[in-house]
Amino acid sequence: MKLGFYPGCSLEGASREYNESVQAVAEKLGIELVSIPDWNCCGATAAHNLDKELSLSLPARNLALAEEAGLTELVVPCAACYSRFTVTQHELLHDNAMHKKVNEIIGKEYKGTLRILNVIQFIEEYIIDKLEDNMKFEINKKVACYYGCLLVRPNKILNFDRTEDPQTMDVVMKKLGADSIDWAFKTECCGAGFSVSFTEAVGRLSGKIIEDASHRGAEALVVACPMCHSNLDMRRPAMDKYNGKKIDTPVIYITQAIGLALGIDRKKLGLNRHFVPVKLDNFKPYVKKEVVVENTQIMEEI
Amino acid sequence: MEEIKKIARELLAENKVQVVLGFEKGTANKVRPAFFTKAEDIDKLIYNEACIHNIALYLKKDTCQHAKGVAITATPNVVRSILQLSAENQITEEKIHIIGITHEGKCAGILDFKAAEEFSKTQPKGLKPEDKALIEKIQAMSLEERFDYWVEAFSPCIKCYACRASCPMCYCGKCNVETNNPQWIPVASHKYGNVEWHMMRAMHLAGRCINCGECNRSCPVDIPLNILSYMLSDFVLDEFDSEAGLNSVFTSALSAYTVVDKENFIK
Amino acid sequence: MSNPHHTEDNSLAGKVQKHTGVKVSRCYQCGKCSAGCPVSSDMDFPPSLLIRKLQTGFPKHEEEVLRSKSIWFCLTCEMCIARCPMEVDIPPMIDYLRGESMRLNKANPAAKNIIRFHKAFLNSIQKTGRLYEMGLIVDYKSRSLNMVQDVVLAPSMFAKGKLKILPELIKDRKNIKQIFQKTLKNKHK
Amino acid sequence: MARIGVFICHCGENISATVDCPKVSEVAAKFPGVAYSVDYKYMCSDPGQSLVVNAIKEHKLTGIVVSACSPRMHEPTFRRACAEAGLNPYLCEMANIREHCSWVHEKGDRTDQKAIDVVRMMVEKVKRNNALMSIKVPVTKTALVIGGGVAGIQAALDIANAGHKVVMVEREPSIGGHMSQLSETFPTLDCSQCILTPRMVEVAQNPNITLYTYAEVESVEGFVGNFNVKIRKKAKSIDETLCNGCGMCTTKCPQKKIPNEFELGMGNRPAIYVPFPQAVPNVPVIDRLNCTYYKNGKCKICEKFCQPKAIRFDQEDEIIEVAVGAISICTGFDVKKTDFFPEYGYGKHKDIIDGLQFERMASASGPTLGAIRRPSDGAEPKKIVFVACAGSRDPAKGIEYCSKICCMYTAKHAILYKHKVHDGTAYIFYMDIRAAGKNYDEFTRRAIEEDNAQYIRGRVSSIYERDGKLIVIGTDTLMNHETVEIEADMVVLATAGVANQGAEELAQKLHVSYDQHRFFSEAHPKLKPVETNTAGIYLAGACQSPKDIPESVAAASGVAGKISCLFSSSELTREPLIAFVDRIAAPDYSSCTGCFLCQPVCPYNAIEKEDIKDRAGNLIKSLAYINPGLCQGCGTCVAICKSKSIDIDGYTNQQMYSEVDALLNS
Repeated sequence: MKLGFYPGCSLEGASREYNESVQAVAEKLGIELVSIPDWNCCGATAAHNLDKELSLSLPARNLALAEEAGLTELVVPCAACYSRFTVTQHELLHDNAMHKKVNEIIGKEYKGTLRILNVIQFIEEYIIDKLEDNMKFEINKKVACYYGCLLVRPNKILNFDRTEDPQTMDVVMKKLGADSIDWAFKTECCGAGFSVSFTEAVGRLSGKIIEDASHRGAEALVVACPMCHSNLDMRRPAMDKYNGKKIDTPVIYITQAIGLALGIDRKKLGLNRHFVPVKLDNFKPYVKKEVVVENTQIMEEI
Repeated sequence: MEEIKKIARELLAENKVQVVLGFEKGTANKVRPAFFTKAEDIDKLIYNEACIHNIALYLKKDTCQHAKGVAITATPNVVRSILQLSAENQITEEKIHIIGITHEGKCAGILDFKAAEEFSKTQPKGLKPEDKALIEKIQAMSLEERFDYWVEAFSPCIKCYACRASCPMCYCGKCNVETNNPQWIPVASHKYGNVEWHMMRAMHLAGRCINCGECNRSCPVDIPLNILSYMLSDFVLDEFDSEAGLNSVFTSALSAYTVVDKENFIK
Repeated sequence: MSNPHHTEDNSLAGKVQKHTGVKVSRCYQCGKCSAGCPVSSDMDFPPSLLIRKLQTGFPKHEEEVLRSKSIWFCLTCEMCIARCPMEVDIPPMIDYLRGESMRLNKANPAAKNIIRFHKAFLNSIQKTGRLYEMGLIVDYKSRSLNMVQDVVLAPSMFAKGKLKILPELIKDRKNIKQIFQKTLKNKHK
Repeated sequence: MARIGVFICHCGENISATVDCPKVSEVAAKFPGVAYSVDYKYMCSDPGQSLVVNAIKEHKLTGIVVSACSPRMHEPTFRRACAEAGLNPYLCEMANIREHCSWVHEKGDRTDQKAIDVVRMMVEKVKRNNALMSIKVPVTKTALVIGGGVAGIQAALDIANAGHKVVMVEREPSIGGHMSQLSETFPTLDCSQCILTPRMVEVAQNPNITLYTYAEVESVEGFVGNFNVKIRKKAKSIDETLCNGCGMCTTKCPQKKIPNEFELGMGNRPAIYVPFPQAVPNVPVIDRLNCTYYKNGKCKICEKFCQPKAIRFDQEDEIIEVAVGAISICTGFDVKKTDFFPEYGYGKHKDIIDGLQFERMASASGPTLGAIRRPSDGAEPKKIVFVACAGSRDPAKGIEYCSKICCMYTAKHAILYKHKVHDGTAYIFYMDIRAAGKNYDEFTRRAIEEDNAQYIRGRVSSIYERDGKLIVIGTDTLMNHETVEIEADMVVLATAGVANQGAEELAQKLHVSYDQHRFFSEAHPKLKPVETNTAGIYLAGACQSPKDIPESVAAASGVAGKISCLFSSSELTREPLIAFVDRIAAPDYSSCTGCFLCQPVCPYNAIEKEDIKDRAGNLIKSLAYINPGLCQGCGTCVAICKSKSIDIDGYTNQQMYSEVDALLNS
């Protein structure tokens, strides 16, 4: 099985363990991820903060390239890139004039045929059914699933889950045997792009998130966004300063969690690259059984 | 074929029907609609690819109106017409014996209305490639262009009313066009008078036309009337999720309200 | 849609509506956006107050908006619009206000680091097609003259394989340059 | 040969200042068929009317056009004048040259021309008018009241006390509605139950009222004065004639843990139950979904203990048919539940409750006997947050209207809370305090000044739970839009008042219109506030829009007045401007094809099937027939009829066409 893949800059650099874990899991389950040839940066926060057309053109170039390469589905693990891509697709498909203009700017023909998947949609569609047969361990830990902003908002465009209390990641984690807790900061912002330019704000925002999770007994935070991860993982000193105490709850990517359950080597999953050491171990060997996922009921009711 | 004849013969012999409506051989290798009232005449009953005419039309004519039972050799278009006529209270199930003929020309046996509904839903509805091309061409036009196209298309009309005469859904005893006090539609055939007549007819058929194409076939000046009604049916299907000729009970899109109807134009 | 009975609205609010479709008059000042905004405490005017200032249309207030810290501190986390009962789409409005603020040279001094970072970021993309984190940090530091901050992080990031020394270059850099020429460069010369 | 009279009114200067009336009269005199034309200062005055009467007699007029104001006011006046002169009143038409000309145009030739054209159109129309007779329909002097809340109770009692019969249908096992759930009522703080219960008992005891509880309207047919209603009386599994209301069954029922609807889930009830102690009638019902016997086929303990032997496990739903002359819809409202709020946790925090739940909690007969307690652990909340406009005025959530009652009941809640928890603090997040009403603003001032309610102007963005406390994050827009964070013990959401469940279906059964929020629509927002568009069907209470008790009661009395008027004579006179299907000679009998596409479009169910048979009784043809008692003359059937077989008296196709013709050919 072949799927289009857009790693994005972070996954090639500061968050390469995310890329590594996505690749490792895909490889283990026989999914081939094909990168968009000659992809460029999506422009992230900087572009749309300064210029709308630029913020649409940069992602549009990638999407056009993906279409040229004959891809129909595109996996975009970085939540920020995913958000930029989806918003771009939405805007261009709903604004003919802008669509024409952007095509002219990028010098390519973007048609809008791609289906863009974030990592959770990717997991739901291509991974979750294969877990049962491939799981080696149960992640028998208490975890807090953290969604952040970009996966769930703007809800009108992304249409993700329940806006205020999303469940999809929790469902995946429960499937992996984890106890995913109910907590208050699932969709609060971590400080995102202010990591470098306004670190105190990140310290405060991320600080509140990590504090609430650890206060409720989470042994790890599970994320699906490299920005959330780098803020929560690397900005620990600023957070500890804000909280007035040291909190060493690790932050892992959901793909790393899956990798652990599949018994993939920790190094291959990039767990050694984290600033806050990931001490999670002593997993229970997995025995195939009926997994009762209570939250699916909530999901069905929506 | 033999099966069709056998059924028809039996129905007549047992006096379940007084007339069998079908086709017989016509002159010059053509076929023509025929009414069989005696079992022994059934030998003349034929069905072949040439039998494309929508003979459901005759169900509303005197011969059939006065019979207690009528059997009809019914291709998918005829079946759809029968169902729509039933939905509009023009015929009753007790009276009509449908001898179904599939689009491949195979006998489907006697269909009660329930079976006919199923039959109607499962039989394919084909558009000819040239029709498709024309529809696409028209759809690509702006509204103004479209209007001009149709005005032009109607201009050769000579108001012979063959479209009306051949349409099974045009069963009104007294057509609107014949009402002269007030005179809604001008009698003479001139450019806009033609438009008025065809527009009215199209509106009257909206949501009721089963797209048999008889209007187009009968038109001596080849106006693509079937395209007009097809596009209208398509629109009704899109807007109201309703299609003519699938139900024997009333489902008319344009005069029935359902909770799921789009109301954005009111609210 | 603008009201055909009205003459063109030249106020800042009018421009916001024209360029982003966001109608500030819809806001009834419930303040739910400000309550949910993660950075409202960093802002001089929380989102709802920012809108209030646009609503009055007084030149003094419009000036305050364009010179505010608020528009730069917005994280575009979209919490405001997610919860706004009147569906006033604040993030695109703020994007527009930032553009105006830059264009008119009114950007708040407190935002200089943020703007520098954004510029450094785009600079990096423009040159290489992708983000070159090491370059970005160096560029940003030299722009902000804040050499100490984050110097602590860099070595350990490097040790963990998170920083690359050399930038990755995409092939069609001409295309990227062209995109920048036709958008950003075109307007902010 | 037509002899039409044209009467041009100056309406003082209202018309004549703009329109040259003598000129119009002069031109009109030359229209074909016009026998007489005159202008006069006030045509509606006594001398004006005499002018009309005399002209009709003198010139032997066959029809008249009064060219004056809108027909709404004075058409009846001139019809009466016609009748006095011996001319059929429906041979009179009005040409509106005031609202359509003088009031909307400037003086000038073009305005005069328009006035002339308008008169010409009406002359052409009236030439084709037919003499019509008004329609008389009998009236059944029984009213149906749907819903037994405070509005229904008031309407039923007022109508019954006027001497008419009333049938009341209530969906729940007891009447009383939401008002019976309330603790105290604003702005007087008198006990809701204490003022309502006597009225409920009155309903049960009034000999003119037949009460069906645990019952719903199944179908409604007919028309004003003559409705046929089918009522489904759901099986209570009790013989009501035998039950003495001793309550033994309810105490013995082993099923005790069913969430009590009346207590909004804050208390439990058995499977055989009376919703609340003051219920009317005081007869229990068996909730078959939860009863052990219906589930497992075993138990029947209630039957064992029932002394009068009133339990009937095999009872079935009963359909009751009643004939009524008028219907009052009093089905009330519902409130949005707390799970409507994603940002407040989708209803998963037990200590976030809605306003109605707080009412039960504050009620002396409620689950806590009037004590304010946290549902999660029963502790007394020391800090309580009330959130007004929770869901109301929130287009994003689909409810853009103001629920109207919340400002007042929230102030009341804060007062009640303070009366019960003296050392507690009540915070109220609000957007505006809408306290328009007698003694209403004084009441909210009392909450603020006397009972120290802390009003904070701003909305709450989110609420989350931490260590047993509810963290409420809001803003204070009066304080520089600063974020306000309150660690509360309990939160009460003043959730939006919404249309009752099933309102849409009921509206469709009754053929009355409703708005996009499923509230029933009144016929006119100002002048017909308690009527629906369907004659004989009225509205009272919160089924129309959120209303408080005094408003509901006032509307109910209004309905009772309307219905009593309707019942004051045994016959109704109706205008004969109704649709009819043409009839022609055999063999066609009518141009109607009997397709009955007109049937579903008729909003009044007025179209029936008429069979034409030969002498031997064989069916020749089925035709549409329009019931003159039901038809309101809306004309929808005329529009849908393909063969143009339907027409409306007074507005026939011929008349309309000739009007247009007159305009185009002028």
